[in-house]
This record gives sequence, structure tokens and C-alpha cells, in this order.
Amino acid sequence: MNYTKQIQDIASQLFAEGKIDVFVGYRLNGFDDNQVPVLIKDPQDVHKLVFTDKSVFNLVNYLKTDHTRRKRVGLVVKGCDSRSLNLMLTENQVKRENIYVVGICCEGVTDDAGQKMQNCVDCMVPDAVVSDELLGTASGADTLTYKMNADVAALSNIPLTERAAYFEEVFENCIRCNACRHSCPLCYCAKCCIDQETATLYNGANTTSAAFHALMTWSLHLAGRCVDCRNCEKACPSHLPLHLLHKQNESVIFENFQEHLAGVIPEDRGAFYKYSLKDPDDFIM
Amino acid sequence: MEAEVKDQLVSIEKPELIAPPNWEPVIMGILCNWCSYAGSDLTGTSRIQYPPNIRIIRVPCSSRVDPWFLIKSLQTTADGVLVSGCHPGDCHYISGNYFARRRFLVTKKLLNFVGFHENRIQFSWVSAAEGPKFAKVVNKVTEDIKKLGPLHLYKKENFEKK
Amino acid sequence: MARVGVFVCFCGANIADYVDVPQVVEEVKRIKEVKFATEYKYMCSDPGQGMIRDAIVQNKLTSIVVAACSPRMHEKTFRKALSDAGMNPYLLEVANIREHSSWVHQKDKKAATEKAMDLCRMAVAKSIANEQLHEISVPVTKRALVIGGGIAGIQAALDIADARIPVVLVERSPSIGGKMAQLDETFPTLDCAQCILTPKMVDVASHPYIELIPYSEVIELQGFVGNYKVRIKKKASYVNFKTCTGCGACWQKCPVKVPNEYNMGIDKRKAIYTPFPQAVPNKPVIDAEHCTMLTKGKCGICAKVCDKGSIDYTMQDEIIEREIGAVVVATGYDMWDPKPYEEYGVGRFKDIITSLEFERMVSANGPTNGVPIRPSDGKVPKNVVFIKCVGSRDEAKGIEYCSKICCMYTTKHTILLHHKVHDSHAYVFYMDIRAAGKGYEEFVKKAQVDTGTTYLRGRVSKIYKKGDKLMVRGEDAQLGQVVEVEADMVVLATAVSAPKDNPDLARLLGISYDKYGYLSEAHPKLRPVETAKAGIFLAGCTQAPKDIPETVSQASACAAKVCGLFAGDTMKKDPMVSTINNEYCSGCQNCVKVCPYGAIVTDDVPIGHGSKELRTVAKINEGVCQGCGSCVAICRSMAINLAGFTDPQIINEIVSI
Amino acid sequence: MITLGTQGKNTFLADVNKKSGANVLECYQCGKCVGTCPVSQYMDFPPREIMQMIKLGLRNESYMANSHWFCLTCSACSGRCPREIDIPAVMEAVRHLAIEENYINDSTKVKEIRKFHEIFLAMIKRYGRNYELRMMAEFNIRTRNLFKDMHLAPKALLKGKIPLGVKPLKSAKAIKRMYELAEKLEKNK
Amino acid sequence: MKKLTYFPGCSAHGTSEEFDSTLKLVLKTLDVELEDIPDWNCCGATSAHVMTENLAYALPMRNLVLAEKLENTTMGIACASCYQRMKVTKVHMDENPELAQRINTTVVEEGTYKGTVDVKSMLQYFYEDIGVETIRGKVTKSLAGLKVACYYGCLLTRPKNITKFDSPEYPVSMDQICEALGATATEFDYKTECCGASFSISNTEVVLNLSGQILAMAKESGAHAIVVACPLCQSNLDMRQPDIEKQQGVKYDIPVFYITQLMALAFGNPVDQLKFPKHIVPVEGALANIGKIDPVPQKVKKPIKAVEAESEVE
Repeated sequence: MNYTKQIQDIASQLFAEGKIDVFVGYRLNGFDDNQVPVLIKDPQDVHKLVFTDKSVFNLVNYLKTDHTRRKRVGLVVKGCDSRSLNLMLTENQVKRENIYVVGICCEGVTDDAGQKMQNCVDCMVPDAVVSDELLGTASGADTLTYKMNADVAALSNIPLTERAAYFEEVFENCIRCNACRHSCPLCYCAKCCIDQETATLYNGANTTSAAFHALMTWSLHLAGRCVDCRNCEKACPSHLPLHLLHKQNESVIFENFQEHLAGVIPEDRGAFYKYSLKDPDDFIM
Repeated sequence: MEAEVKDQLVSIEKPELIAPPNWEPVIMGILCNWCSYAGSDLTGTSRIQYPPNIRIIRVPCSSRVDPWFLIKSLQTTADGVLVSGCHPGDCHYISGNYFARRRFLVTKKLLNFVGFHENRIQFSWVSAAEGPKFAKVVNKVTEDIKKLGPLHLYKKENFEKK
Repeated sequence: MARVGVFVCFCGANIADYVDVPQVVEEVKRIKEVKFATEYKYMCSDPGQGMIRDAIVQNKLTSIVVAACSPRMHEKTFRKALSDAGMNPYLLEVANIREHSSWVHQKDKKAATEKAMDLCRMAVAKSIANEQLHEISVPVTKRALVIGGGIAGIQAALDIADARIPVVLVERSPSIGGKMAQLDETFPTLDCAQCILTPKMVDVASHPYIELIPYSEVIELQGFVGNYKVRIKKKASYVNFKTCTGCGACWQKCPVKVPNEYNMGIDKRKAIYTPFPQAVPNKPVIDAEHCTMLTKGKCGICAKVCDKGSIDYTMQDEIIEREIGAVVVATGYDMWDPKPYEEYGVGRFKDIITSLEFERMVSANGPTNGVPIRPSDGKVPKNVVFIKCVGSRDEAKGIEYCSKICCMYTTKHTILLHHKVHDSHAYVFYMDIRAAGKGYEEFVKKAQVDTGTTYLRGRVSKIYKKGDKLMVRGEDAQLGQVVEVEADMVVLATAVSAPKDNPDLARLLGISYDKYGYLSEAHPKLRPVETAKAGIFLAGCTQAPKDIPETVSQASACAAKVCGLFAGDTMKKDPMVSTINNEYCSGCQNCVKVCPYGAIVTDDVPIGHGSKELRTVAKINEGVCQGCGSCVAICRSMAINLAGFTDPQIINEIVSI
Repeated sequence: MITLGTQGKNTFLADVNKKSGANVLECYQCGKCVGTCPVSQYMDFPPREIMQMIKLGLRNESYMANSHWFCLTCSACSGRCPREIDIPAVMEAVRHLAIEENYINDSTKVKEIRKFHEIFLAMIKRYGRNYELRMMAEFNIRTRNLFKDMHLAPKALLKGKIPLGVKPLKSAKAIKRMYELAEKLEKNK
Repeated sequence: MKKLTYFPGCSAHGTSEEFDSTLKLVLKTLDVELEDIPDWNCCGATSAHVMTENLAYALPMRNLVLAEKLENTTMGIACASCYQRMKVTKVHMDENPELAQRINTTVVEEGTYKGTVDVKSMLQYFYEDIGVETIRGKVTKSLAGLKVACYYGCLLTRPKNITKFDSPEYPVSMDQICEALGATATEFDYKTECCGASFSISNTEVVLNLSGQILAMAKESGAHAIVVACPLCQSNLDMRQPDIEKQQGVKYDIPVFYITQLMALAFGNPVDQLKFPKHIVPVEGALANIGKIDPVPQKVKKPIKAVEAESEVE
């Protein structure tokens, strides 16, 4: 998968036509073959843009910055990224007319070791669902059959006690740096509830219970919205398996409330902002 | 069943923290004003007896219940929580309990996923006329949680030294 | 620093017998914010309230906790005590130690006492976070909208207008009068329906406080109680009502004939028509669907014969708006269509008619001049079978409920048949005779004796044709035998069903409806005329089947509610509503989606201090917000809070024990 | 006279409801089934009365009534029942219970009906299929009414209506085994 | 060419042989090939469900399981009784997989029940899969002049939630087919009244009464003949007609056709293939109304099939 040339051409064209103020893409990090996001404001820098299977980050996150807010932006999105963009549009965080979207029919990206990322292996929506221009050939993937995450399934099947112990260790390793939050495109609140005084007894406290509280609240706020781009996991310095929480919520929601993933359908808000009379009721006395 | 619960109790809650003698659980009951709170009042006026472990918080509607009320309760004072609202279709605010129902299911499953026994997070629909049902629900929840023993997961005091 | 006063009530022996009240008082005194705590036999009594007032003043208390019965019982009482002492009434919290402790833990005083202490601690903790709140004042537009011009709408409109409150009465058809105008005589007194209804119709037309808007439909309702804005579509009538004198020349000359709805299609009306002679307003309208001038551009006779030049074929639908403060919905009912009763041959046998068709036949102004005839051959029937509960109490083919009026109107029909056809004989197949009402049972008895009607207890199983007779077969359960009646005509007492457009109307008004399509009242017993939405009331069959006296009573009750609502220039409203912190609001508008009342709108505010650039945030309309808190719980930024149930208040409660 | 209130819990109602899947309590005695039923006039108690008897817990009386034997399962009643009660299923439930509990109604008609069905089933058990004339003959022999319908026989035979040929099905063995297994299932319920 | 799995039912080889054979003529014209279920067994009607529950499911299930081995997804059944037992079993099994599993144990040798084959009566197949218009298109000899009362009986349209076909009270599918053939369907109110069905042998009195009423109503409607799609109905109305006439003292003389006989006739098949001589009530009078057709043979051409010796009587 290599769309470097096409993306450079598109960016140049957009700058030439005066359609954008900034282009958000990837560049090489300069010391190995891994890539980092780049905001190109000067048409001269367009040659820095690359796109390969090392283009892992979800660039939609960069629509939150002052460099891009209320600016006209060119943006590269893969399938998962495009879903978060859809949600940003639905939740009125970006205006569609301000963004030029270069969608990718993604073949999966790889981790440092060159292995295909697990979320890409399980990916149900590889093709960008929102775009002005689509690169690659549409996969025609089945977006309606849910693929249960193997880790979540495995954990669900072990005894409760072991699961509790496992997660205690996870939360114990959290250092409350909030990198997960900053890297998440859908965490765009002006002031995060975790940081608000009323929210918690543990404001900023670096304890396991504070981490538990923060991460639980965070995952519930992303329930029905998370697009499984794993920006959070890539950003986490403690390498916490944050996807477990999101995938757990996603599977419950997919199974019980809606037969599609978050952000796939335009104008569709998360599962918590609508309801059906047929929702499960048997867990309630 | 009994053995299984015991087993879990011992290992989740760490052996040294097994219920002390005469231990009584605290259950946080969050009730909607129009149905369940009124129903619990009716339990009182009908003098139907139930275990005294529940502490009741009144909210206007089950939809007012933010999941982190439950997380907060379990992390601080409570060994279990019960949220109760109007039956589907009877919500005083038309649709509040439908929104709440979705959040409750996801929250319950998530908390269970990270290690809380599912019986620690319970929900019920109790109408203003269901005084006896409220007593039944409290009985069941109290019994369930007594079997599970004290909750120590993520309680602030246990980890403050970190 | 908060200074909390705690007042623990004995409630006579109700609390004191099962909870150690003095111990509770001692325990709460140990809470550092509690500066005053005491106990009393009856906190709600005058001396009890006096103690609260005195303590507030003497101890400079900043919030009050009363530990007594349920707040649903005496919260208002104690709030008033706070007000009387010059304190904001919303600084009160009630700890419910009676319904939630003493009454439910009567066998364990120790546990009950401990629980009472905890409940007090929670209330104290919550009260510390209480804020001063003020009742919301909402201005009121003193004009009422009545939807539907049947007897319910007419009565409500007249009663409201008589209190000198302007009324807008919207009726869908060209004339008011509704179903009652189609009736012949009414049970149990056999008053002529027309004789008692038409004077009221005329009153409506001439009342200075009533604006009658016929041939129109409500298409939109915005706003909130006291401040609604309604949009009404006036359908094009193609007749200028201002100049039309109602002389009738047009419809006499009109060549197009259409089945007459007023007479249940038994005879024909013209394409330009007034529904019936006593119509109000007595002005014709053109039925655009059938008028050949409008459909094919050919004819134009009515315009030629109208010497006032009132016919205007170019007239268009018109949208008008009115500001109103309250709505009375009185859309009445539909007659249920018995088509699913295939075993009766409905639709195949012409001589099976519905009760309303029979009503029109026996009506003096009806299509057959008051004599029932067989539609198949025009003969006067001798043996007539009346079948009750057709569609009613039949979940398989019809509706589960009892339509309430069929027993009585069928009884009336047997009398009318007896009056109009002296040598006739009526057979009534019934399951029960439900004659609960003033003079109803007496009416049934008299009818049975006077007419000699044969009552057969059973549901009819099958009707088939033999020659020109209808054979009606069913069990007479009293005899325990299957009987067959050789009938000339069969009258089906079809069910009362909800107007089929009710769900659309309910959605438009923002009120709820039940599974049958009837509009839902706020409380089945204690608030039967209100809906869950403030300022919208229900009159007549739109809520459930009912007879004329009940309908009129409910309509008058609606009028009383409307008058009460409009008694002052402003309305007071609970201050327990949501508020938005603009600084935290990220403008995702999820709250807009979950609000069941449409109380949240969007607002544009500067992105920063003094900035000219705008961003969108949510905005609560206090007048509409009912305080459910749905928006609060889904707001991820915690930018919304619900007064009286704020996050700090609830957290304080959770962590206090 | 029937004395009520002495039998305790109405187990008969529970049995019938369980077996039939219907809820007899829903019956409100409108009688539509009776007027509908083609054979109600031949029954000791028409369907409506049977429903009431079940509600009253009259087990013996219901078993001994010929009503459930006369029910043709034509389903006309349930199609018209305003409460959508599966009346044929209720009748069947009563009949099956009566058979299970060995209640024998020894009126000639019921005996004949029962005999017919038994012969029919035995025939299928043996041959896998039904052979009408053979069955007719056997029925007449068993009911000691040798000359019933004899006036039809020559004509029918002549017209080829009723063939006499009988040969067991290839799979008669499988059928026999099915019978045994089904019987076992019935017992282990 | 369409294919259809076919369950003939026991009476197709007995009392209703003419139904079976004319059905085959009709389907030939309609270009449908029948595939018999190999080694099919009796469906149990009408005795199995009377006496026991499990057997009443097991007998049809064996046929369903066998039918699933064929490629076709639809099974057509001529006999209305068989159709109803088969359909009831199918619907109940599909609604209740647990029950299906339990019943399946009795026929496990034949295979596992999957529920992949739909069950239709031949009438339903004609009406839904072939279509009235196709049938109209195949008519070469119009039946104009013939007035028929279409009699459906209990089982073709009831219970409604099982059959999900036409109306249980006043069905019209057969009427429409008859009209397509050129005949006139009379307004007949006893379309779905019961004929007495299985009481034919064991409780003849009932049958005479019920079938008698149907004949009377058919006559009342002005019909020359009755049309049926059920062997039980046909035998009760036709074979018992002389008895009914004797009992009631009325002369009906109203022949009872299978719908397939009329279809085959209208499709232009030679009369001698239509097995009219098998009827107890002569058909000539009724058929005279459609004008000249080949003369109806008076005698059975072939001698009765040799009767196999069967001496064993238990």
C-alpha cells in the first residue's frame, strides 16, 4: 500500500487551487521507516508527505488543534479514521465544507515489528466511509458481521477472579498521564470531566482507584463512539491494553442495540443518544 | 452455586479481607422520583419489611443516573448498587428510562468485564404501585451481595499508599 | 462554612417506636457542619415548623435537613417554613426516615436507627451543596386552542370563552358538530341530538371570544406552556366565506354527485356542498377531489349561478399562525371498520349495516326519511338482528377494550326500530349488557319490556345468505343451544376506535398516545384531563371511548384547567431545571437529541472572551425543561447540571456514609 | 349440584394449559365457538362448556364427556375465537390426558371413534401407509358391524374407488421403530 | 421446467386416484416436473394427533426429513389432510427447535430435520407459484356455462397462523382459478364449513348431516357442481351423496369434481383420461352446461386391477 505520490499530487493541487490552508498527512520520522503526523502549511513542503502501511496514526485527532480548527484542511483518512471523522461531523466539531478528505481503501497498517496490527486484521470497515476522493480499490468488506475481539473473548471466558486480578494490574500500571485522552480524536471536550472538581475524589491522584475511575469513565464516554483506531494504545507510555475496554463496550452495543459500528452511518450518533423499544430488558428485575 | 460464590469471594476480595463477623453490606439505591421512589414509599406505608442495608438516593428520573454514580458508589461506600426506574413505557419523562436502559446494560457488562460480580450492579423497574415488588427486589439484591462479601476492588483507602 | 440545622421527627410513634430518635440527633451533631440538631414529636405541626423558623434565625443556618416522612409528603410544608423564616426554600433537604426506615425495619431497632443516621448524613451532605433556587416565572399568552369541533370541542370552547378568554377552534371538516350531529336521538332520555346540539353550534359561531377556523388542520406547535405558537393550514374551500350568503344555489345546480359522508354514503351530496342543513358555518366548500372544474377544468356552473361571485377556483391552501397559551385536544373517534369479520360476510351482504348507518336511516333528516330500509332491495325490514361487541372486546379481529357506548346505543336502536317499524322484531346478540350510568339500567329494562326485543346471550358465529334472508347463527348460551335467526337486516354495533391520525397529531403536539392510538392522560385517576406536557389537555373520545355526558364533563373540566392556567399574568414553575455551562459545552448537541421536550436549542457564543468568532453551544429553554436530567447524564463534558440534583449534591450523598 | 371450593388448587386447569399451550382462563364464554362448531350438537358439552368445566377443575366430567372425541380439529372455532384461544389444542389436551390417565368412555359412538383411530395407527405401524378398504373392513369386523357401508362397497369397488391391494412399505421397519421411540418419548416427558 | 417435490398421500393410491392422475396431467401442461419423496410414509392424518402427540409429529417429520434430501425447496401436497399435518408439524418444529430436536430422535436414522423445505397445498402452489394468469393462458376448452361452488373444507386455509394462505372464512383462490378456466364460481357461504372429515367411517351420521348441509347450500347457490381440492371432502360429498339424499329425501344430483379434473378438462385433455367414471354421482348433467365435449365414456375401459390376495386378518 503506497499512495505517497497521489497524496503529494492532491495536496499540491489543493494548495494551488487555494482550497486549503493546511494539509494533515504523514511524514517519515527521520531516523527509521516509521512515520509521524505532519501539518503542511507551506506548499513547498508537500514533498514530505508519505503514505504507506506505516501510516498508523489517526489524523482526525489533529482537527482538534488550533492549527486546524475553523481552517480549511486537507486530510488523509483510512477506514477507521474516516469513521471518527464522521462522528466529529455529526457532533458538530468540524464543518464538512472546511475539510477536503482524501479517503484510503486501507489494506491494514503494521506495527513496529512489521506485523499487521491486530485491529487491521479484524477490521470490518477498511474503506473510508467519508471522502472527497477515494484512493485504492474498495474492498467490499462485510461491515455487518461482527468480529469479536479475541482478547475480549478470551478474558470473558476466564474466571471472574482472574479477570479482576488482570485488570487490577492494568489499572495499577496507569500513570494518569492522560496521553490516551489527548490522542483520541473523539476526546475534544473543552475541559475533560475527569479534570473537573465535581467529577472525582481523586483529581489527578496517581492511584489505582483513580486510574480505574478515570479509565472507566473515559471508556464509557467512548462507548458507541470508539472507532478502534488505537491511537490511545499507541500513545500510552505504559502500553496498557486500552482496546479491551473499548472492544468490550463495542461488542455489547453491537450485539444488543445496533447492527453497525460507530461512525459508519453519517449523522448517526453513538448508541447512547438514541434508543429502541426492543432494547434488551431481561437484565432488569 | 454456593461454592462457586465462596470461591470467588476468597480470591477476588483477597483472603485477609473476607467478611468480618456481623458484617452487613451497604447497598446504594438510586431511585427515580416518580415510580420507584414512590413505590418504595408505598412499601413503607404498607409496612412491608425488608433488609436495612439499602441507602436510598432520590433522582428525578433513571435517565439522570450517570454511570459514574455507580462506579463512584462501588469505589467508595457501597458493596453493591441498585438503580430503579419506571417500567418501559411508563416514564414520567416519556423516554428517559429507555436511554438509561442502554447505559445500564453497557455499564453492567463493562464492570463485570473488569472484575465486578454482575450481582453487584443491579437494576429494576418498580412502579409507584409496586410496594411489594420493591421489597422483593431489595431482598434479592441484599441476599446476592451478602453472598459476595465486602467489596474491596478499587476502594480508595486500599491504594492510597501507592 | 456551611451551617446545617437538622430536625428529627418522632412522627408520634411512627418513627420513635422503631428508630432511636435521640441517638440519631446525637449522632448528627457530630458532623462538623451541623450547628444545630433537635427532635420533636410532630415536625410538620405548627410548633414543629416554629422550631425550624426559630432555629434558622437564631443559629444563622445555611441549610436545613428535616428527618421525617417522605419528601413526597411534606417537602412543600417544610419549604414554606424556610420561606417564612426568610430562607430560600430550596436549601431544604428531607431525610426519609419513616417510609425508608422506621416502617420497613420494624423488627430491628438498631439497624433502623443506624440506617436513619446514614440517611441523615446523606441529607446533610447533600444540603451542603444545595444552592439557592428561585421559582421560574413564565409569561402567559391568554388564548386557548381547541382542536376538534365535536361536542367536546364545542363545550370546551364555549366554557373557556365564557370566562372571557379568547379561543381558537380548529375543525377539520367544513362544519362543526362532529359525530353527535349524525345521531338521531340520544340515550337514555331520547332527546333529539340535533335539538340539543345545534343551539351550541350557533353559540360557537356567534361568540365574541371564539374564532372558528373550519376546514383547517393544525400542522405545527412550537413553544411551551403559556407560550405556544401554532401553525394552522386552512384548506382551500374555493368559496369566499366573507361574501357567501349560504343561499345554496351553487350546490343545487352542481352536476357532480359524491357519496355523502354525513349520511354514511347512503345517499349522495354534490361536489360543492354543506355537510348538512344545520351546518355551522353554513357556507359550502368545494370538494377539490371531485369537482370537475378543478380536476378537468370543465363545468364552472357554481360560479355562474353565484350572484355574489363568491366562487374562486384559484384559491390556495393558506397557513396561518396564532399565539396561544394552552391546547385542548378533542379529536373524537372513528367508527371501527368491521371488514375483518369475514364470517359475517361483511362487504358481501348489503343488508349488513353498521350502527351509524342505522342511526342515519332512522334519523328524521336522514337519507331514508327516518325509515330503516334494506340497502339491497329498499324493503322495510321486519326481523332485525343487532350484534353487539363487533370489534370491541375482540383482540383477534378488533380491539381488546369495551367501547362503552354500544350496549346503550343498541338498546336505543331497538326502541327506534320499534318506533319506526311497528311490526318489526329486534334480536340482540350480546355478551353482557353494560348499563352503568345514571338512568341507564332503567332505560334498558324499559326498552326490553316495551319493545319485546329478544335478547340472546352469545357472540354470533356466522351469517350466511338463504334466499333474500340473512341467516344469523350463534349460540344462545343461556339455553345452551345453537340458534339461527332469519333476518331481513343485520346491524353491527361496531367499536369505537381512536382517530387514525391521532399518532401523527400526538407527535406534532409532543404528547404520548397508547397502543390503540388514544391520547394518554397524565394520570389515569388523578389527572385524567391533563397530558404529560404542561398546558395540553384532553377532552372526549380522543382519550378513550365515552358517552356524551362524560364527554361534556371532561370538556368542561378542560376549560376549568385552562382558566386556572390563565388565572395570573405569569406562571410559576419549579426551578429544578437544567442549566448549561457555556465554557465547558463543546456543542456536540447530543443533549438536543435526548431531550424529550425539545427544551434544548442551540445558541452561538463568542469562541473566547471578546472574540468575534462564534461557536455553537446548547441552550436550555427554562420554560420547557421539565427537569428529568437526561441531558445531564449524557453530557460528557459535564457542562449541564440539573438544579436540585446537581452532580456535587449526588456525589456528596454517595460518599457521605 | 357441584360443590366448589373443596378440591384445592385447580391442577386440571394447569395440566390442560401446559399440554395445550393455550390459556383457558382467557375464555370469556361468548359462545362463538359453539355456533361455529360443526359437531357441537353431538357433544355432551359444547366447547364453551368444556372451557368452563376446565376452569372449574371438573377433571372426571371433562374426561368422560364425548366432546373431545367428537372434535374434528377443523379449527373453525379457534379462527373465530375473539380471545384467540387454540380450542382444538385444548380439546386435544383433554383427550390426550384422558388417554394417558386411562379414562374410558364406553358409549358406542366414542368406542367406535377410538377403535377407528387405533386401527388406523396400527395399520400405519404395520404397512407405513393406509389402505382404505382394508381399514374399513377391519373397522367393521372390530365393531361387529359387518354390513355397515356394504351397500357402498360394490359400487365403490366397481368404480375403482377402493383398491384392495396391500403391501408393506420398504421402510415399514423404520416406521415401527419410530412408533417405539415416540412411545418412549411420550412416557419420558 | 419447474420441479416440485411431491407427497402423494395414501389416498392418491386409493380413493382419490383420479386427483393424483389428473394432477399429473395438469402439471404436465404447466410444465412442472414432480419428484416423489422416496419411500414416503403416511402422515398420520387423521388419527395420530387424536391419540398421541409425539407420533403425530414424528410421522410427518420423517417425510419432511426425506424431502430435505431432494434439491427442491417446496413440497406440494395434494391431499388437504396430509398438507395440514405436514404444515402443522413444520410450523411447530420451526417455532420450537427444542421440540424439533426431541421429535427428530424418533426418525434420526433418516437424517436431521433442518426446516429447509416449504410445504404447500397444490391449490396454494397453483395460486401462488403458477399464478391464475398462467392458468388462464393454458385454457383451450373454456368451461363457460358451468357454475361451480368452490368448497375448500377445513384444512386448506385453517388455522390461519399455520397455513398463512387465503382467507379462513371466505377464501377465493379456487374461485379465481375456476373463473380462469371459464367457469362461474357461485357465491357460496359454506366454503369452509366442515364435511365431517374423518368421521366418514366411524361416525357416519355426523358426516351425512354436515355434508348434507354443504350440498344444500351449494344447490342453493345455483351451482351445477362442487369443486374440491381434498380427497376426504370429495369422498364425503360424492360417495355419501346417495345416503344423504335418502336421509333427507332430497335429490341433489350434484357432482363433486377435483379442481385438477376441471383444469385438465379445460387444458384440453381427452375426457377419457379424467376418470369421471370413478364418480358416484354422474357428471354428465353438469358437464352438459359447457357445450359439446367428447362423449363421456360410460364404462371403465380397463378392468379393475387384480386384487392381491390378502387373507391375513388380525
